[in-house]
Amino acid sequence: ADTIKVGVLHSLSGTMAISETTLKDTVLMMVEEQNKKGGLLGKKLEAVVVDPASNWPLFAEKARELLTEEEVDVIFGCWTSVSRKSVLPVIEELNGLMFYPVQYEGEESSKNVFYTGAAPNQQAIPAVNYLKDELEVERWVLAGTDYVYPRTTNKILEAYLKDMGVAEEDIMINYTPFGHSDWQSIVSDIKKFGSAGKKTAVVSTINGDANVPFYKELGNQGISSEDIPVVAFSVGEEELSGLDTAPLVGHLAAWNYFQSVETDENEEFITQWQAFTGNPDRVTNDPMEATFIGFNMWANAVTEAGTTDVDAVEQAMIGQETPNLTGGTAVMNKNHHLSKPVLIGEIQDDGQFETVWETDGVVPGDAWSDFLPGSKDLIADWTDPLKCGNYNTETKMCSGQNY
Amino acid sequence: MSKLLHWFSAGRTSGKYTLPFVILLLGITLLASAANLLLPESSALHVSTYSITLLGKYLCYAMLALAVDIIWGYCGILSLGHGAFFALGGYAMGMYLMRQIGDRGVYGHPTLPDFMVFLDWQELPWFWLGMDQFWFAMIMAVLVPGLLAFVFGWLAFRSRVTGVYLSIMTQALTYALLLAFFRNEMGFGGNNGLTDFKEILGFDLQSDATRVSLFIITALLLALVLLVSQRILSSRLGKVTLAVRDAEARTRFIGYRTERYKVWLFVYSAVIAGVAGALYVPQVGIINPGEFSPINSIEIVIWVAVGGRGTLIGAIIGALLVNYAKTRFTAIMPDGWLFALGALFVLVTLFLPKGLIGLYGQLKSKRQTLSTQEASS
Amino acid sequence: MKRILRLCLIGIFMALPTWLMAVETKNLLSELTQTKLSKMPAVLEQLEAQGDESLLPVFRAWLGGDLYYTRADSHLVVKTKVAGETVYMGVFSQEVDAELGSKQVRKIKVNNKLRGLLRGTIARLQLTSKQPELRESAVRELLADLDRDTFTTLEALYPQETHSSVQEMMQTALSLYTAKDPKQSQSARLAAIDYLSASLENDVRNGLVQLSQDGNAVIAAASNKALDRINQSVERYAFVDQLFFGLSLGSVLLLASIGLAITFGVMGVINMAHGEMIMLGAYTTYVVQLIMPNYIDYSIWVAIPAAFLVSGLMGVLIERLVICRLHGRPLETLLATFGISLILQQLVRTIFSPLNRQVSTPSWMSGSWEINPVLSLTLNRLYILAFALLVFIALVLILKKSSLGLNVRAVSQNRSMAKAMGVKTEWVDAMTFGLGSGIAGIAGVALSQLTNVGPNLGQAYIIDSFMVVVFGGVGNLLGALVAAFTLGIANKFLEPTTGAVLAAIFVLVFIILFIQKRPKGLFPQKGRAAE
Amino acid sequence: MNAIDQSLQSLRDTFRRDLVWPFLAPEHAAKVDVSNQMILYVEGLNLSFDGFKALNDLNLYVKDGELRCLIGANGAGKTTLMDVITGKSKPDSGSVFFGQTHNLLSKDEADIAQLGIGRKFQKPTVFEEQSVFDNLELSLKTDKRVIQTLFSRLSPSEIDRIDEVLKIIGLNDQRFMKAGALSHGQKQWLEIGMLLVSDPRLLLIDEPVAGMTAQETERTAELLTSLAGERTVIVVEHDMEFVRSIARTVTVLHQGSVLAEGTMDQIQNNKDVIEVYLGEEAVEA
Amino acid sequence: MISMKKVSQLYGGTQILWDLDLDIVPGSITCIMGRNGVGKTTLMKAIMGLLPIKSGEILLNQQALHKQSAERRAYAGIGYVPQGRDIFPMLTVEENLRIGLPVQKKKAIPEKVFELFPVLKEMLHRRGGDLSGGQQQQLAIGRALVLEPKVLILDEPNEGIQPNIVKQIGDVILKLNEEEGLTVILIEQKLGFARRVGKEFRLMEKGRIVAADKMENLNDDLIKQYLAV
Ligand SMILES: Nc1ncnc2c1ncn2[C@@H]1O[C@H](COP(=O)(O)OP(=O)(O)OP(=O)(O)O)[C@@H](O)[C@H]1O
Ligand SMILES: Nc1ncnc2c1ncn2[C@@H]1O[C@H](COP(=O)(O)OP(=O)(O)OP(=O)(O)O)[C@@H](O)[C@H]1O
Ligand SMILES: [Mg+2]
Ligand SMILES: [Mg+2]
Repeated sequence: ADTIKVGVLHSLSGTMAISETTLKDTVLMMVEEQNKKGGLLGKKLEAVVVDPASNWPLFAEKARELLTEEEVDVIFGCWTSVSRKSVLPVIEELNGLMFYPVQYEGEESSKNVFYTGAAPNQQAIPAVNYLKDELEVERWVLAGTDYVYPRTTNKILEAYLKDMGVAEEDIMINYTPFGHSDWQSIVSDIKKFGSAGKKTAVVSTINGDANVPFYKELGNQGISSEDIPVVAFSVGEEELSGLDTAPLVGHLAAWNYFQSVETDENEEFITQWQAFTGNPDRVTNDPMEATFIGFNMWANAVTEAGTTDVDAVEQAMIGQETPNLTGGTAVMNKNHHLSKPVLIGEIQDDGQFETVWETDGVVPGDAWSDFLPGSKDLIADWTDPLKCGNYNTETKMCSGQNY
Repeated sequence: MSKLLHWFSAGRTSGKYTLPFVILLLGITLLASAANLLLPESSALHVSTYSITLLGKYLCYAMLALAVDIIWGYCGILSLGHGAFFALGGYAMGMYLMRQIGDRGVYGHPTLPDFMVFLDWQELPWFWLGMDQFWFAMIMAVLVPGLLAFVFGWLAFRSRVTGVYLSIMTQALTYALLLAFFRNEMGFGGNNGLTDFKEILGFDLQSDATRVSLFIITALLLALVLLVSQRILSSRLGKVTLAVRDAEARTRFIGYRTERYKVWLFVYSAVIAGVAGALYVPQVGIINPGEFSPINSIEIVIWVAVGGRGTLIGAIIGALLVNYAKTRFTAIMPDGWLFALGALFVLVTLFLPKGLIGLYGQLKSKRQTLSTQEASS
Repeated sequence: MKRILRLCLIGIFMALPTWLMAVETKNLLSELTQTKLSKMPAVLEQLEAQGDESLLPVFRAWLGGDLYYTRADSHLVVKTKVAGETVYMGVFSQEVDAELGSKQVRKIKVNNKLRGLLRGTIARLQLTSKQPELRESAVRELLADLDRDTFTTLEALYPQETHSSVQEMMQTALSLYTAKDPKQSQSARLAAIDYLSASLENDVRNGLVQLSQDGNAVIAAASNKALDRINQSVERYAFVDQLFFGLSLGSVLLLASIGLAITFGVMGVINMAHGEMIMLGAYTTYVVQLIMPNYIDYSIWVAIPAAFLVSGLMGVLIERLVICRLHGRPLETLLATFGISLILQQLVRTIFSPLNRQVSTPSWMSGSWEINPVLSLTLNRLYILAFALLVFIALVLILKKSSLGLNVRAVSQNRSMAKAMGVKTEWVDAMTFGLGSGIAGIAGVALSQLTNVGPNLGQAYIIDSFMVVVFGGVGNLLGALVAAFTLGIANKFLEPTTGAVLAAIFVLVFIILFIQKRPKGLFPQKGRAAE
Repeated sequence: MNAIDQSLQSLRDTFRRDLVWPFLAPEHAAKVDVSNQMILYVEGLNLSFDGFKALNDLNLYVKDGELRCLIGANGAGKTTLMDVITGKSKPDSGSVFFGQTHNLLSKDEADIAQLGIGRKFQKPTVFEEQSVFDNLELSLKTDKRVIQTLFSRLSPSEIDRIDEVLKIIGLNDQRFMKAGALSHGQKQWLEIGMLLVSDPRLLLIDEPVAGMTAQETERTAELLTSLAGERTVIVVEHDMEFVRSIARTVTVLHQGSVLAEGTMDQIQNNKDVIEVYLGEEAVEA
Repeated sequence: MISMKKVSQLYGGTQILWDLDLDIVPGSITCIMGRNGVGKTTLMKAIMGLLPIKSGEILLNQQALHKQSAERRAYAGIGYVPQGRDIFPMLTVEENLRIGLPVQKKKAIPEKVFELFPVLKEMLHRRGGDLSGGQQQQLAIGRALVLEPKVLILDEPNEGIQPNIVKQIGDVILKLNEEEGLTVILIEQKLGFARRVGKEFRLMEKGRIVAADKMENLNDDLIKQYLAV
């Protein structure tokens, strides 16, 4: 082929379009930038966009289409876990290469996927630490949408909190369906739970569209961030842009990136993005940074390997370092997850976050959580001699590999 | 047995296009399969595995559309919840495939599927028992949708719930199932559903041979279902069905217990949907609650309407065409394909009231009037 | 309200000349501009020790995140809005400094911890405020951690207090302290506990919970009794709360479905694009707010008619272009309107991007109506409830009193006969569909106050809407009303015991079973023809 | 004493499985018991709609093999009576027996039809989307259970029967036409044909000659007279000429109950009937 | 009054009316007769505009009617009582009657209707669909009279009506015709009624008018030829 094809597998319609369209545009922007720099290996990059329409089986079908019909060299795609799970067997069967840019529940490491979003230990654990140490929170509400990411994250957090001596009755766990829009009772429950005289915080893994009505209800029932702060892992600048944030000032989010971080890289990235979208008010967010890092690392790895051959690139990826947008360097680890800094920010009334806390250095992403009984003993290491995504250090076994 | 065969062959006169259609369907299936397995990839005539899985998926949808058409087109029961039966069949198959993984899951647990391990389940829930047996799982794939349809239908038809009330109830049914299956506590993998299948009956699911076999089996079953349904609908039972559709009360007054007819037809249709679901899952590699979504069920109805309600072949063609359009549109114009699809639906309703199959009729009658005009002038 | 208060306060302190301020205070204030966030609490403490009421405006601005300092000379300014323009003015001088723009100032940071501390500080300083409301809230604020000092202060202030509700609050605080204080006599403590048993304040309850573990058995028993009494009334209020939640959810369902009760219920069009009409209404609200950013409080009054027109006209358009060609083929309308709904979704996605749009809540609609410490009703939901009922009544009147209502029913029952009777069926169809769609648009305005304004907004309500219309009995507006509230209340009463997901499932199963009993919904159409 | 008897009886009843479990009772119960020469007993029927009394303590007995004409003002309750007999409406009180054994009120429409009660509706209702022939085929007297219907085929004698009926109703040329395309009068005929092929014991015929020409009316009259004897026929009609030409006994309903019963002559001279129904002119003619 | 010239009409593929010519004498009562299925109802629907005609023209007082929509024809002064009555079943009797009010810009239902059909007054608040067949027929005529038409089309109005009301309907028709000069087109199968009420007759066969004359001249030959089976 005379071009290097970059597949973009993000939903442009359906329920997930709201989040994923931005990432499609980000990839397109990166491709354009790269081409301005002369492409890769002397070839131009060509983006191939398809729309899996928020339909999970369609993700698998489209992945297959990208890999076999379009013969793309790399795929940037997926947002929800289920879409990734749906695509995974196809990618592994056809030995494709995918970059997954969203924070997720972990418990996975595939030879063919690089995870550039945060693992739970890069988001949830530091956030809880912050609440506990800085805000002296003693009572916890773990509120989430009923799917794998919140379930897993909350399992991890529950174990973690109990390890730290939090009593059972000081933890309230609540799950709601996708797109839940009537939060009256739950918010009022939270209010009651938080009125027991101990400092209470909400750790929210509420997903997507459900956040807007949730925060609106918080505001209306007068729960301010000093009373009961809410720390969210799925609410970024983009989500806030659909909200009047004035009543929400002070609620928190934990990410690896905020648009408000003042670095030159970030400034450049934001200008580029706003120019690309032709909208001076467009915001950036963490999954975009993850896409940015993933793309740059891939470009470097391809250059380094001198080919787009998946196996070569995969090996070249490990150990790649590229500057992230918050001033440090992101490193790709042997488990296909990144080392990144963790930031905690407070919502401001202009819809941005203000960093109020930050890890000292970078935190390496954990593919397998240390706090879950099933995965305590598992590690992922894609270098020789192990070359395994889930190696059990106890039984010295590597199971469940499809490649 | 011979009586059954006799009955079968006696119906061949009606539905004169069915047999040619079946032959065409099977012919294409075999040619495509051969082109996939026998021709080298470089050959211009080679059919890619991608196309084979795609075709296989379409055929499953076609079977589902057929199921809806039987009760909607012929019996007037507009089910907005047929996706539920499809998904239940799919889940039965998915559970079997899940258990086939055995200890090859990421956590290496001998019996528990991965999602149960990391959600801390200690043992297999009772409804997963026996699902490691293919025959049992297949019985479930038929039985569960059938039973649900029976209970629901028995309740609804006996109390004479009809029309939109029935439609919305079916929608409520699938919606409730959607919510239930989303729950992780249910033990069906929550939102992620069941995925990461490895093999079926010991055959590697990722090998071309397995894929092609599944495709051929789907085509054969579709043909079988089509023939049997055609035969049933051309029997007197078919006439009673139409009578029920057009004037149910009147049908009762000439002595037919219409609710029983409706229940059995509903069950038959649900079973077909279940079979379609069971075939669908190994071919697409995932089953999740999204299949229960009411919008999905509405889409099925739309395939039928596009193809031509009240003709079995129409339903099949509608499902194939709409899904093909979707595949093409999402690739060619990822940003605007909904415009195209939406417009397709609107235009078909406005200009092809009898669906695509009706187009054939329209053309024919036009040709006839043309020729009679010529003859008269 | 808040703003008015703030303005009054500012007025009071305007007179205070800056030069009266102690040098120490001035130094501390300038320290604010240099200290790191983590060291701020110490500065704040010193400031409070120094300061008096004159510092209140500083604290308030700080709490609200509106406290800035100039980059040039580090003097403190407050960010406010005057006629929609962001301006900066001196903290004490209250004079707008027109020179200053966002580039010339820096924010004095604040975080949650500081906000908490600031609130306490403000409360303590406000104890002597002239406004009774402020004094009351100040005392309430102090309930949580009463200490000896506060107690004595309150004790000293109590005799001078004239306002009864403040008195009560003070009495509560004093009692709470007394009850907890082991040094007090048992009878005094018991009397205090008795007084507390009438209070619904949260901190009182927490205090009593602590006391119920008290070593002194008599005190513990008395506290338990007081707690029981409190809990009883809390439960009563919780019931009212739940009822309100149910009514509120019901009003949302009613609003969402009432347009459908016309297009589907009366006209018989299986209108899958109904949700998109709601969505258009919500987007109209957004656009209206874009056009009048400085009049958000009034934007709703423009948005309601605008949304009615936009969705209504879209409805008329759809009717004229598509639906009118499908007479006598009701099932086909499902197909066509589904296609239309896809098109409309993609249309807003193309025009407004797939992202959610921000719709602000007018200030008069935000916040809640605090009836007592355990019962407060959120204003926006209260208004929406009233609005839903209003729309409902208006609609019933239109359909009952105008000839449109009669004509529409005639047309839907026998189109050709209606024509033969001189009914302009086309016009009637267009108007009715427009009316139903317009009402959906109005619903969109209300929903934009509660939930996302995005391309999927409509999808989220379409199924519920159909459920409500069918449950109530197709063609019966009153049925839709009763159905919506029934479902809303049932849902909200189930939710606490089952959780949101199961509650939804149970409600669905309930509907399915109910329809077996009444196959034509709550209010079936009767008569020979209905059979 | 009586009470004890009753409770004993109910105790005994519980041992009869077919009473406890209705579905155990044989579906095609024994023949219609007409040993008392009566085939239909209607006693004390009351039925009201939203407070409006459509049937008011109505009593009616019909002999086996009789041809009974039922007349009465519009709204007198004739159609409603038929609704009750055929199971479409349930009365508020009263009883309806078919023969001596079959309590029609405990049965539903399909059961009643299978017992051999056929009905022609006032407003012709046929299966519009199906051919005239299929309409007749569906109405044939056969086993109407699901499986049996699935495997059933038209026997030569059944085909002959349909052909015969097609000739009688004059729709032979339209046999493959969709029933929906028939004119009003043709539909009337088709409905009569559907009744004929189903070979019922009791025919309830609601206004058969409405919309028919004089000659057709005559033919219908002949047809109905020929049916009586072997079957029992109840005809509702407002066409007095027609009634006169077929009637032996006439029952007049008024406001939901029987106003008069007797031969045509008696009825025609009944003052009440003349006043509420016939009008002066009829007497003149 | 109404005249039709070479009107043809098709249902799908089958032609029902064949170049039909018809003249209705103003102020008379014209009876249209013919066997079942010859196209009488079709003809009336064509006049009312409820069925499109394929060719030919329909004139009302020399004005082209066939180009107008059905509701315009109601305004032009045609009242229609269809075969099978077509009452609005879920509307009350009163509402059924009110439907036509705007045509004459009236607010209240003309008292005349209740004078002619007292039953309707009694049943004012009952659903039209609940009425018995005969009551519905009266309602249908009453409903058409609300329009105060110049031409009244009655399609087999006596179907299923009790004898004294049949007579009454006949009287009503005559009265309207005589007192108000209403032109009436009446489809009637019963010779007796036709003879009593009708002043003109038109015989139809196979979609054509085959005989037209004064009612006195309707003789047995014609009847045998066109009405007997
Ligand atoms: N489902 C119903 N709801 C309300 N009223 C009803 C219903 N069915 C019948 N009625 C009323 O009962 C009365 C008897 O009606 P029915 O149709 O039996 O009269 P009929 O004797 O058949 O008259 P006709 O000769 O005009 O057909 C009528 O006044 C009618 O309005
Ligand atoms: N919707 C239709 N589609 C096709 N053919 C029809 C349709 N309606 C009527 N016809 C046919 O048109 C012819 C004329 O019908 P029409 O109803 O005008 O007859 P008619 O003279 O009024 O008869 P009747 O005296 O029975 O009322 C009939 O032969 C009928 O089969
Ligand atoms: Mg009757
Ligand atoms: Mg006719």
